[in-house]
Amino acid sequence: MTDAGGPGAIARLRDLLEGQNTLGNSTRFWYGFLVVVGFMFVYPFLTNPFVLKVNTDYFVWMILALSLAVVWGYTGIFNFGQTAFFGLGAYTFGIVGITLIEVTGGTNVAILAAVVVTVLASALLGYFMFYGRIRGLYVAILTLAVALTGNLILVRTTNTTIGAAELGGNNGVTGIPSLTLGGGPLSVPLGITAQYYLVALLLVATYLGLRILLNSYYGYVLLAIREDEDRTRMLGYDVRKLKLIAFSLTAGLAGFAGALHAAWGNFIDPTVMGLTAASVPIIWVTVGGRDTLIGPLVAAYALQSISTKLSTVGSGYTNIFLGAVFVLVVLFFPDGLIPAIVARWRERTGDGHDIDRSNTTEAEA
Amino acid sequence: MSLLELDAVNAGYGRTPVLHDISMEIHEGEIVSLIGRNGAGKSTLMKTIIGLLTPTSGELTFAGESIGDDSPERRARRGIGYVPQDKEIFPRLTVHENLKVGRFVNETNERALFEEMYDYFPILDERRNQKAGTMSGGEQQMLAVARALVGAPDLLLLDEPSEGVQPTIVEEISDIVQEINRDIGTTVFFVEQNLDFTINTTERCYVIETGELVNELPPDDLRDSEVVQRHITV
Amino acid sequence: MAVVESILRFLVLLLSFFGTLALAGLGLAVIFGIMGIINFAHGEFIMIGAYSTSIAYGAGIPLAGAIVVGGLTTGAFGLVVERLLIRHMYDRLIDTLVATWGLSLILTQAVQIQFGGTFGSIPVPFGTFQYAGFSASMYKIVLGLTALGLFAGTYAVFTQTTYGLQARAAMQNKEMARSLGVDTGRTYMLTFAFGSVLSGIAGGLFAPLTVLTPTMGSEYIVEAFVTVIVGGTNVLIGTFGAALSLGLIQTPASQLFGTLGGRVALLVTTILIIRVLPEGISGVVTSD
Amino acid sequence: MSRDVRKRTENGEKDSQNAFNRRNFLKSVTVSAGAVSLGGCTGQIGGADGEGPITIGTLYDNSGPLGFVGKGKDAATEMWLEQQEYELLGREVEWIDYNPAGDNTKYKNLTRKQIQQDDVDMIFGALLSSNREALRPIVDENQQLFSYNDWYEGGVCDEYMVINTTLTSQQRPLIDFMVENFGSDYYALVADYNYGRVSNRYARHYARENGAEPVNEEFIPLDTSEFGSTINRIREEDPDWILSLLVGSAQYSFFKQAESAGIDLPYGSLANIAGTYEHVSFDPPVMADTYSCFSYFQEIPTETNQEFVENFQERNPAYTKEEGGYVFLSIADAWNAIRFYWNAVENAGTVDQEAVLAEYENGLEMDSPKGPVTFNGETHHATQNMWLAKVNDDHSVSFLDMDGEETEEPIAENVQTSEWFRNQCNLVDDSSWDEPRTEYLTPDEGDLG
Repeated sequence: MTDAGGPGAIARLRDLLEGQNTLGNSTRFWYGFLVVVGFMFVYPFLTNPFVLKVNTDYFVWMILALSLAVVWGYTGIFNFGQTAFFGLGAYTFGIVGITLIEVTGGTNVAILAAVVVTVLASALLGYFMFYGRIRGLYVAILTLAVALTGNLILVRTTNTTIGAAELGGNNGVTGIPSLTLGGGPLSVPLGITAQYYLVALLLVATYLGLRILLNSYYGYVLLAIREDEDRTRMLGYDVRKLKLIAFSLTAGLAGFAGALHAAWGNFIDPTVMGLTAASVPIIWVTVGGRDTLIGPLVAAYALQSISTKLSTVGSGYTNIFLGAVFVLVVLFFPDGLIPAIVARWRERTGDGHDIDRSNTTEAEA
Repeated sequence: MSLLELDAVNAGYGRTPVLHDISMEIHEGEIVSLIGRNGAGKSTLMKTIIGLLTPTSGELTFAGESIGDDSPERRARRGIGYVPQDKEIFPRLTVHENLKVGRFVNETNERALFEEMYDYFPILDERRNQKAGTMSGGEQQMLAVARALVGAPDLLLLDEPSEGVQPTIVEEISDIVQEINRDIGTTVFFVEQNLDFTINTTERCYVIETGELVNELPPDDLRDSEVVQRHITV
Repeated sequence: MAVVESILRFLVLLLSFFGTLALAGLGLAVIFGIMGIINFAHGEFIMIGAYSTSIAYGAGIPLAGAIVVGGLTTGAFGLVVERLLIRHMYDRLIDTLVATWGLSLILTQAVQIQFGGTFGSIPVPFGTFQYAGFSASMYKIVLGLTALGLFAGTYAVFTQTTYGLQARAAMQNKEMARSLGVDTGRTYMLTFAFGSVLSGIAGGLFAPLTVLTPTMGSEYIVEAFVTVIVGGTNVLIGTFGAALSLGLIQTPASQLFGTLGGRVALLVTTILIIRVLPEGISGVVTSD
Repeated sequence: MSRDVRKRTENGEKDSQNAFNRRNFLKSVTVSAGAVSLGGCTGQIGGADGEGPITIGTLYDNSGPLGFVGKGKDAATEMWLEQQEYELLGREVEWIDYNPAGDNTKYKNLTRKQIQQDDVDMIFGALLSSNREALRPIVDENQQLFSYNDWYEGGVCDEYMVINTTLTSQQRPLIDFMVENFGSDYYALVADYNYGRVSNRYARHYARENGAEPVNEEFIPLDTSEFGSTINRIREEDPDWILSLLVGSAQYSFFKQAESAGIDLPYGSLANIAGTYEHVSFDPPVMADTYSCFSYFQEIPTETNQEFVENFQERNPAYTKEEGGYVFLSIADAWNAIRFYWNAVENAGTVDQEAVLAEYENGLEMDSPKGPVTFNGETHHATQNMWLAKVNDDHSVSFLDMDGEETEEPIAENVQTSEWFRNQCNLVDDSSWDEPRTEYLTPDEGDLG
C-alpha cells in the first residue's frame, strides 16, 4: 500500500523527462545518471580544494553549454554570441553584487538582476533580428558582432564605476562577492565546498529541467522550427515569437551561468566577449553532439579539463591538440562524439529502443 | 537496341521508399512517355535516372554500360540531357551562358549545337545576352530544353515540360521535341500529365501508380483518351 | 588649396579603407559565395600569404614577385586543405566553421613554434605621395588600386573561363549544374584554391604595412566577415559594394571620432545593413 | 609535468626523477589523509623546514599573443636555475612551469593549483595587468608570496606581491627630455586599455609640469593595424613630437605606415624598443629618431650586462640579432626577479614565506644587467636606474643624457616609484603578513597633481 505511489511517481517523472528529443531514456541510463550524480556529491570527500574549485567552474561552463545546445542544437538559431550574454550576466552580477553586498548582505538580488538584464537585452536583440527576417548565418554574424562590440566597449572602461563597482577596463571587475545562501541578514557566504555543491545542484536541475522542456509540447515545436521554419509557420505557429522566447530564455540561462562564473572567480573581464571565448561553446556543442543535451555536457567538461591539464604541461601545443580534436571530430563524427559512441554501443548491444534518429536531419543554422 | 534499361530499381528519399521494382526499357530513337497521378513517383524516377537519387537496389544500364554507381555529372557526360520539372535555369546567367553550361552534356560531342538551338528557338536568339531569370515561364522552359540539347545528348529526359506553360508554347515544344528526335536522333523520355502533349508526341507510354509500373500502353491505346484519362486523373 | 587637400585626404583614406576591406574580404567572399561555407581560418590564410611573401622577399625576389609567390603558396595550401578537409563537409556550413576554426588554432600555434613571435619585415615600397601640404603613403594608394585590379581579375575569371561559368552555375543551382555534367566537386576544389590565392595575395600586399606575427590574421578577420556579410553571396558586386559603402562610413567616422569611432561605426553599420537587407547588398542586385 | 622531468634529466642533475616521484607520492599521501581544507596556511607548509625540495612555480604564457614574452622569461628562469644547479640552501629546487596561454581563467586555476596542489614556495608570473588582477585574489586569500615582473603602469600595493620592473612613473625622464629638446606640443598615441590610459595620465602630468600640453590624445583599439586617419590627424595638428604608448604587434604597424606617409617626427616612447624591439624587427630607418626610456636595454654598455646577454644568447640562439631576436626587458626582469628571491631566501636561511618577505622588505640590493637595483620595502617595488635610448638612422642604439649628448651612463639613477604612490602605499607600516593590504591603486585624473 505504502509504496504504491512510489513507482507511479517515478513513472510519471520519467514520462516527463523522457522522449524522442533527448538521449538516454532507458532505465540503464538513469542508473548511470544516478551513479554520476552520486559521485559528483561524494567527490568533495575524495579530493582537494583546488580540484573542487576548478570543477565548480566546469559545472558553470556546462550550464552555458546546455543553453547553447537548446538554442542552437534544438531550435536551430546559431547564436555565435552566447558568451555576450554570459558576459553580460557576469558583469551585471558583479556590479549589482558589489553594490548591494553591503546593503543586503547577499547575492540573491544580483543573481536575479543578472538573469533579468540578460533576458531583456537578448529579447531586444532577438526582436530586432527575428522580426527583421534575419536568419541563419546572418544571425551568427550579428550575434558575434554584438559580442565583439561589447568587448570593445568594456576594454575602454578604465576608471569607470557603476554603483560601487569599478569596471576596470581590460583588468576587469575584481572583488565580486561569492555566492551566498539565505536572504537578507541571514545570508551566509559559501566556501569552496558549499559552492561546489550548490553549482552541482544547479547543473543537475538545469539538465533535468531542460529535458522536461524539450520533451514537452514546446520542445517539439522548437524542433519543428529547426527542421522547417516556413512549414512550422504555415501550420499556424508564430515562429518569430517562439524563436524570440527560446533565444531570450537560453540567453537568460547563459547570463545565469555568467553570474555563477563571476561569483566563482570573484572576477570578470572583457575577454569573455572576445572572439576566442565566443567560439569555445560552439566547439563544445559541436564536439559533443548538437542535438543532444548530454553530449555538450560531456564535451564541455572534457575539453575544459583537457585544456587545463595541457596548460600544466607548460608547452605551447595546447592549441594544436585542441584544434586537431575539432577538425577530426567534425570530419569523422559529424553528429558529435556522444551520439557516435551511443550508436556504436547500441550496435554492439543491440539495444535500439531508445530513440529513432532516422528522421531528424542535420540541424542547419 | 535498347538505350536505357532499368531492372528492378527501388529508390526513394531517405528511408521512405517511393519506387518499387521498376523495370523498363527505352530503345534508341524512341519517344517514350510516362504518365501517372500526382505523387505516383514520376519525378522520382527521372531523378533516379539522372542520378540525383541513388537507387537502394536494382540495375541501371545506359548504352550497354551500368551507370547505377555514377554521379549525375558522369551520367550527363555519358550523354543524358535532363530538363527538370521546375525548369531550374540559372537565373543570373545569360541565356547564352546557360546554354554554355549545357555543353558539358555528352562528352563525346564534337560540336555544341548553339546555332541549331537558336534556330529551333528563335526567341532565345533574341534574348541571347539577357539574364535568364528575367524571362517568362515559357521562355525559361524553352531555354531549359535547349540547354539540355546543346550537347547533342543521346537521351533527353523531360520532366513535365508543359507544366505552367501557355498552350501555344506547349505545342511548340512538342513539335520541336519531335523535330529534334527526327533530326538529331535524340531518344526522348518524358513525364507528362498534359494529355494533348502526351498524345501528340509519344509513341509508347508507361503508366506508373504508387511507385510501380502498372501498364504499358501501345500507340493505339494512346489515341483512346478514355484509357489515358483513367491513368492520370488525380 | 586647402579644399583640394581635404578632398585628397578623404579620397586617399577612403581608398585605403576600401582596399583593406576589399582585400581582406575578397578571398573569403569567393569561397562563401560559390560554396556557401565560411572559412574561419581565413585570417590564417592571409597570415600564410604574408609569411610566404616575406620569405620569398628575403630570398631576393622583388616584392611583386614575392606577393605572387605568397598567393600561389597559399593557394596550394588551400588546395590541400580542401582535399583533406573541406570536401568532406560541403553543405555543412557550421561544421566547416568549426573545423576551420580548429585549423586556425593549429596554424597559429604551428607558425609560432616554427617562426617565433615575429617575422622578417618588408619595407614599405614606393615612398611618399606629395601634393602641396598633403602627403600619403604611395603604397596605400597602390594597395587600393590593386584591390580594384583584383576585382577586375576575379570578374574576368568568373566570366571568361569555363571554371568561372561552372562555378557560377554551381552556385545558383548545384543539382542542376551536376545534372548538366558540371563536376561540382572539382569546381569547389578550384574555388577554394582560388579564394586561397586571393587571401594569400591580400596577405602579401598587407605584409609591408604591418608586423608579421602568428596572430596577425585576427586583425583582418572581423573586417573580412563584415565585408562578406554586408556583401552577401554575390561575390563581385556584393563585396565591392560592401567594401565601398563600409569604407564610406568608416572614413568620415574615423576622421571625426578617431580610430575607435571608425571601428564602432563599422560594426554598427553592419548590424543596421543586415537589419534592412537580410541578404546583404546582393539581395538588392539579385532579385531571384 | 613531463617537461620538468626532461629538464632535469637533460641537465644531468642528481637523481631528480626519483625526487619527482617521491614528491608526487608524498602529495598523494597528504591528500588521501584527508588534508583537504588547508585554507590559509598552505603557503607555509610546502617549504616549512629542511625536508624535500624547494618548489617554485612560474606562470608565463608560452602561447598566444604574448607567447614570445613568456618563453623568454622561462628561458631566463631556466638559465638561472641551471647556473645554480637547481639547488638553494643545500636543497633541491623543483621548478613547476605552467602555461596559462593568456587566458585569465587559466591564470586563476593554475595559480590555485600551484598553491593548493603543488605547495609551491614562490610563484613568478603574469604578463598583463589583467592576468595579475585575475590571480591576485587567490594569492591574497592563500597568503602566497608572488613575484610580478613585467612592465606595467604601477599601482599594485599588495603585501604578497613583490615587483621589480619598470613603471610608467619611473620613465619620467623621457617626458622631460622630449619637451626640453623638441618642444611642448606633442601628439599622444595611446593603446586603448588600462596600461595606455593610466600611463598617459602620468605622461600628461609630467608634460604639464614642464609647461607642455598634448595637442591631441588618440586612444586606439588594441588590434588596430590601419592608421590612415591617425596619420591625417597628426599632420593636421602638426605636433613637435609624438608620444607613443602603442602596444601590441598590430599597433606597431603605425611606425611603418607613418614612415611611408612621410611623417618625420621624433617619437618619445614609453612602450617601445626595450620591451618589443621594433628597431630589430623593422628595417631602418622606420624607428629612427625614437627615444625610449626604460630600466633595461640589451645594448646597455656595462660588463655585467654584456656577459648576461652573451650567456643568454648562447643558450638561446633565437634571441640573437641574426635570428631577429633581442634580449628584451621582460627577460631581464624575470632574471632579476628570481635572483631577488634567491638573495631573500639565502638571507632568511629558509623558504618560510613570511621570513623571506621580511628580507625583501629589509631592502635587498644587488648588481644586475640593469645596474644596481634595490628592493623598496614600503612599496614592494624596485628602485633602479633609467636609461634613455635613442634609435639611430641605422637602428643602432645610443644612450643619451639630458642634453642629448651620448653617454655610457643611465639618465637617472635610483629611480623610485611615483611620489603619489609612495604617499598611498606603505606596506611596512600599514600592512603585515596576517593583516595585509592588498590594493591596486590607479590615479584618477587630477590625483597626480
